[in-house]
Amino acid sequence: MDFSLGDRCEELRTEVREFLAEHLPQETIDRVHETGTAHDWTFYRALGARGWIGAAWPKEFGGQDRDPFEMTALRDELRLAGAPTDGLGQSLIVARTIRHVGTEDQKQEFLPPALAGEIIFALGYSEPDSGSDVAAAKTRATRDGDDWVINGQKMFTTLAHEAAFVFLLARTNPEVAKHKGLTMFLVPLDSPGVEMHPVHTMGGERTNATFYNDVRVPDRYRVGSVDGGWDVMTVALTFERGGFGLSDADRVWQQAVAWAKTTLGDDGTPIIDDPLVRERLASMRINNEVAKLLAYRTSFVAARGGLPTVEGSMHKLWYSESMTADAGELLDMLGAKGVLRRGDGDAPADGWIEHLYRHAAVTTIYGGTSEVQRGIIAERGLGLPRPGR
Amino acid sequence: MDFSLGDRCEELRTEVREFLAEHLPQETIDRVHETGTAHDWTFYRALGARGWIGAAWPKEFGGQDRDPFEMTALRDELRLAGAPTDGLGQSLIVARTIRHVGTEDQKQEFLPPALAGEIIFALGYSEPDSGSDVAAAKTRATRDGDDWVINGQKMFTTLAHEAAFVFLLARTNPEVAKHKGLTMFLVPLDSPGVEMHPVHTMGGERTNATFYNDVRVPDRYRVGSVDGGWDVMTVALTFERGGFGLSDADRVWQQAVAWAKTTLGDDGTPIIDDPLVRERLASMRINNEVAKLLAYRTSFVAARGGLPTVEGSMHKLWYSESMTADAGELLDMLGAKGVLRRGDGDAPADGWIEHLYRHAAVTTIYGGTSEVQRGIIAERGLGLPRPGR
Amino acid sequence: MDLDLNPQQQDLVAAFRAFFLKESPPSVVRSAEPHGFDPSLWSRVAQLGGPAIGVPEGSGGGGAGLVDLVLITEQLGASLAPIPLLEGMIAARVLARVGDSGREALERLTSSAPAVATVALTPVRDGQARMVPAGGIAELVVGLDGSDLVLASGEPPVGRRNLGDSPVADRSFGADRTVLASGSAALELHATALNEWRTLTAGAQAGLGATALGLGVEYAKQRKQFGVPIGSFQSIARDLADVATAVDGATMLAREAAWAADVCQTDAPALAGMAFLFAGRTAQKASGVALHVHGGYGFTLEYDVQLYYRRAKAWSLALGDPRRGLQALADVLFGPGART
Amino acid sequence: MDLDLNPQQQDLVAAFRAFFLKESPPSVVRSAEPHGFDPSLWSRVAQLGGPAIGVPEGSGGGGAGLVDLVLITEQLGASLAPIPLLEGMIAARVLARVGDSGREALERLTSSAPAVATVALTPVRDGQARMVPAGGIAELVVGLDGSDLVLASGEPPVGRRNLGDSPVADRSFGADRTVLASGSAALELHATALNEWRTLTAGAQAGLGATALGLGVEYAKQRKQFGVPIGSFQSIARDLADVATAVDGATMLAREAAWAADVCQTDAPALAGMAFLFAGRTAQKASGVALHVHGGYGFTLEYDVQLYYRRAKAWSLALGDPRRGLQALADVLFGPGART
Repeated sequence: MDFSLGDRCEELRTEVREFLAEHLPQETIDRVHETGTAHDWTFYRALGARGWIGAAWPKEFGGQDRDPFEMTALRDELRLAGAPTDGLGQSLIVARTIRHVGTEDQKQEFLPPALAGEIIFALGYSEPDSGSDVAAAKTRATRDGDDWVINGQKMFTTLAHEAAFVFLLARTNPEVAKHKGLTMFLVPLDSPGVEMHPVHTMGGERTNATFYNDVRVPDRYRVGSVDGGWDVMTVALTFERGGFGLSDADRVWQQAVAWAKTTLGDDGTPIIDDPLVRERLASMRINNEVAKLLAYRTSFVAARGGLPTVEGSMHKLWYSESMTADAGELLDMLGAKGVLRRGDGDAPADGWIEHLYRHAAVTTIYGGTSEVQRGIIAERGLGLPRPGR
Repeated sequence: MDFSLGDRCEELRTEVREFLAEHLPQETIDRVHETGTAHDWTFYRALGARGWIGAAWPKEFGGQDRDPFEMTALRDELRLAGAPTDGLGQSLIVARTIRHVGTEDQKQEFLPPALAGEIIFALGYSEPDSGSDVAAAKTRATRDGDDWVINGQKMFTTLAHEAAFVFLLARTNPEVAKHKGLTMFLVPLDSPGVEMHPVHTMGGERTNATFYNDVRVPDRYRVGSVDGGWDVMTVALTFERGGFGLSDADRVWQQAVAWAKTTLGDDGTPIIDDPLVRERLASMRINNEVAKLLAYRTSFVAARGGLPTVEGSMHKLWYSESMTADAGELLDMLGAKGVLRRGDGDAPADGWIEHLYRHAAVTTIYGGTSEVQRGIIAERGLGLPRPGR
Repeated sequence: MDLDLNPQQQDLVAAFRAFFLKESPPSVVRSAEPHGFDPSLWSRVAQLGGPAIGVPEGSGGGGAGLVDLVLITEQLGASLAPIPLLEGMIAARVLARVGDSGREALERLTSSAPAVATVALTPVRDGQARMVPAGGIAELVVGLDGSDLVLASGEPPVGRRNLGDSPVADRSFGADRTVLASGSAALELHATALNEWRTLTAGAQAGLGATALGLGVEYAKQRKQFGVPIGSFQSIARDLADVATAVDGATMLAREAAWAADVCQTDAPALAGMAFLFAGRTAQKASGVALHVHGGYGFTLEYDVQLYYRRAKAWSLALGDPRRGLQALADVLFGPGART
Repeated sequence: MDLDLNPQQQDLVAAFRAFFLKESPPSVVRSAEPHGFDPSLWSRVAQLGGPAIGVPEGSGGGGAGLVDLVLITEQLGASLAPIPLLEGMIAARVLARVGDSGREALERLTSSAPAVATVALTPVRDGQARMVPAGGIAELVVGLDGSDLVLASGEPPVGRRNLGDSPVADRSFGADRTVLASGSAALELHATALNEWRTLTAGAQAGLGATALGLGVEYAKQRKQFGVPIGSFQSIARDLADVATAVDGATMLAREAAWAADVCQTDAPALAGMAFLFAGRTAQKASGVALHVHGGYGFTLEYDVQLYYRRAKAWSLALGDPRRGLQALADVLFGPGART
């Protein structure tokens, strides 16, 4: 039994920290925070140049063949530094899916620029009327010669304003059961007929609503077989849930501890000496350790060649729910000044706790709601019967 | 707006306290605790002689015509003193049901001795295979001349070993939908063919499993119409949920506060000075106040002539769930010695907190589980659609 | 016991409800962000009584008791109306209680174009009151400085950006301050003001919780997934049922605290503390559940539920860590603790 | 990283699992109530190593590390076996560490008929150690008295009736005590013993939680209401899914704490505290949910789930209020706090 990530990981951590010191200036973090766009091209290209976008990929794709533990260490460091990783995360989901089910042509066209950090992908699953019930997508793709013509609307197309392609779930056969008439496409976001509107969130993130009016996509941009989109989605969703490492919860915990150790309270004593502060920080530390272990297990199962479906759901459920609860506790612990936003000089921990409070709850929704995760755990993990609904 | 119970209630409270000082010796409380039978004939007959079993009943039945607020005050005082009230509670449910749907003969036969404290009733709803789904009862009653012949089994027939009759839900027509083939009977517990086995619980309470083998019951002991048992049940269940006042949670809170004020901790200071103790007691006090208000509202709606279905469910849900959680918190607050049982001289608060911990969780089950209460609130209170399941 | 509103109270609730529904829909709340104040709405609320509604009629006010005021703040919380009515009510009642020293200031609150006034919740230190609710818009600020209850007036500073988009700011108590009362009277006046603030805020949070619950329930009925309304999923319905129970409890507890103060029950201070803490927790839970029920949409600024989610938390923090609030409640219930 | 058990560990787990399944079914647990000790089971567990299994081979023990021991206590907790194996393991490791002064006592633990030994968790005061786990059955008790680590031996008093039906009792450290170590060495030995106790108890609670979860899941699959298994109700399935997640987390955290101690990671003491607190909370939650899933039956003494529900709470209280445990953890994480 060994809970350490190992020496190679520790070396990698050091490299990543050095890289971040050079390529992630405070201005980038601030700009990401202000715009709500968790992607920065300069940083991303540097990451690509270093070979770390494809760090886990086989050498044949230009990757570094790093194991899941190294990937965990890499991602941990990026998260702890507050690096923008939405573009990275989304693109890897799509790239890995292309690698598994794409054509040779698709692999050659998309994978090199994706791993080099030249392009990123957006995810086009959710629609106004289909969220958890993603298979109910109404966006239509109809065949027209060598092309497909796409009409419909997607919600929460995060980074569509920066991405080259959206990985789009479309209905190609409305006559069959809803899971059986879906097909996946890579739709160039500069195609005629694509429109997008920014959607701003409580957490300060920017996402988009995207609209598709007679958008023509060549058949070679279809991923997987016609009407085989659900299987492709299943692969992609597993990638989405698995492989988290340390999360924002760890970053903010560390920021909170550093702040509490270096700041005096109203009574002139260090804030870290306050039992109510100590209790909350100790309690969150436990939750974060559990989240870390559940994440490590997900990586471990993947490293052993397994598909960590239940394990990934457990991690996602735990980290999002405990982070949401802990964000509320940490904010309480700050008292009246806790509400101050980043930018106000008095904001405790530079406002990161207040920001986490606005941000955390959304993590219980995206990538599969907590209800969806619990359903996976109950049915596939515990073997409980599927509910009527 | 007026949240006080009023002067008449305060006068009644004083009377009840005097009564309890005379008629509820510590030996009775101890015996109830040891046997798990929350009924004492001496005490109960004294209560009947005082006219308080039928306190809320019209004068024509020998009652005192007291309003729901006086009843709340009366019940509060009984609970706070730790008086045994299971027999009272069960019997009033049955008596009120008889009063609403019984025949004149039934009223004359059952109500006077019930209100005088000469007999009590047991409730025979649950069966091994039907708890929340009480309408799925399998116990059969078949007509034979002027009699019914009963065969089956009931679970959780509390006080069957003290009661004269069990108010029994039986299937009289297996051919129709489950709610439509049920009939209620009053079955004398000394009938040939009735057997019972004691069932002991974690909370120290004794209940029973009762068995019915060719038990003959005259038709005049049928309550309500043949196959009309579900409507009778609905009336009885509403009585079961409504009209709680202060609960064990208040009694134990007061016992805990008294103990914390009069006991020194390991460091030689009064336990009530410990912030962790203060926080738990203050927090539980809030929950108890909310429970009280939800109970008062139930009485208030009843006093105005309404049927407080949703209000009763809210109270039952809140008090049972918050009491269960608070029992755990109070036990934590006691530390290592908290686990000691009543009887050990070191047991904090005479072991009543430890006892509450074992007892409280069952209140989230009986009288309708928390899931059932939430269903009533969601559907009838909020108008949410009925779930598939 | 009587849990019903009397006819005058029913009229009062109806008037404020209608006013806020018409004059302060979510669009008004949103457009007052981030500074949390709509001056035009403020000038119009005066027609319903304004901040002096809870001041005795003999002092030029509306003569309303705390129960009446809590019914109003329930509606205020339900609508999130961006006006400092709650703060003004508290300030006006303090000014009316101090007598002569507050008369001039009180007149500015009983006028048909009432000034914005507030009370600093925490004592003034080194001439500063921190994080004063409505401190970013109030011309008049009552505060406790040592054993003096003082009034500062003057141009408000710019409010500080915060989670609840409310006009909170620090305020100086400089040379131009007026002493309203001193000694134990001052301490008692401030303590009473704080308990009234707790009670009225409890009402506002209960109202906020009720609206948030309503948004959640409505969405759960409309929104379909897997072919059925999501409100028919037990895990959604269960959370909403828990919230409904807590919201009803919080509403009654706020009213009970107000009633207890109106009739001078000895447990009124304890009830004020309980009501504030429970309503704050309930509002957070209600808006949190409603937010979650809305799925991804709940987080978008276009939906209303996030307005409630943010304010529920921010309002509950105005007096500091709620866990310290439990200790303060314990002090009322059990006497001050030696070890705190 | 390697989260798998190695072949020896797999064998160890299989051996203890088989032993407890066969020798300590719930009927044995129940018949050992209320005193919580089955002497015959104790004599038979010696064949698997007994309390000295975690003592170095050179000292006559089994040479197992803390990871191995935590795998054993997982099985102990899973079965609720009424034997003082966990306490004995801790005592044996202390005695092995003190060297000569503990040799004689240690020999009684490495024998084929091992004595019952335990460690008092809280310091001896006025010659008394309070609420000693297994204090009602142990012949040997290690305790910290001032700055001496001492050993008391003698006839155990009758155990005290308690929630967990465990053989807890107060123990006197009178004239016949032996000093095992003194000064900082004594303090350190006791602190290490406490952290090992935390870690092994975390394993036991994780095992308890896993069994309780299994009881709940099994019942939810079998029990039908409204024509379907109750496990198909979302509100039941949801709670069980949350519990499954926490139980997996608690199991890994206990193992991580043991591993960290075995390889002398500097964060081992923090992990021991985290593991103990989290596993205690998880075991309570798991058994609480499982109890509720069982409906009225869960509360009857005939069903097994109540055995788990009561012990989960009782075990988590052995070191005192878990909230104080969080403060102790904070001391490890942040250094001692000045205000506690």
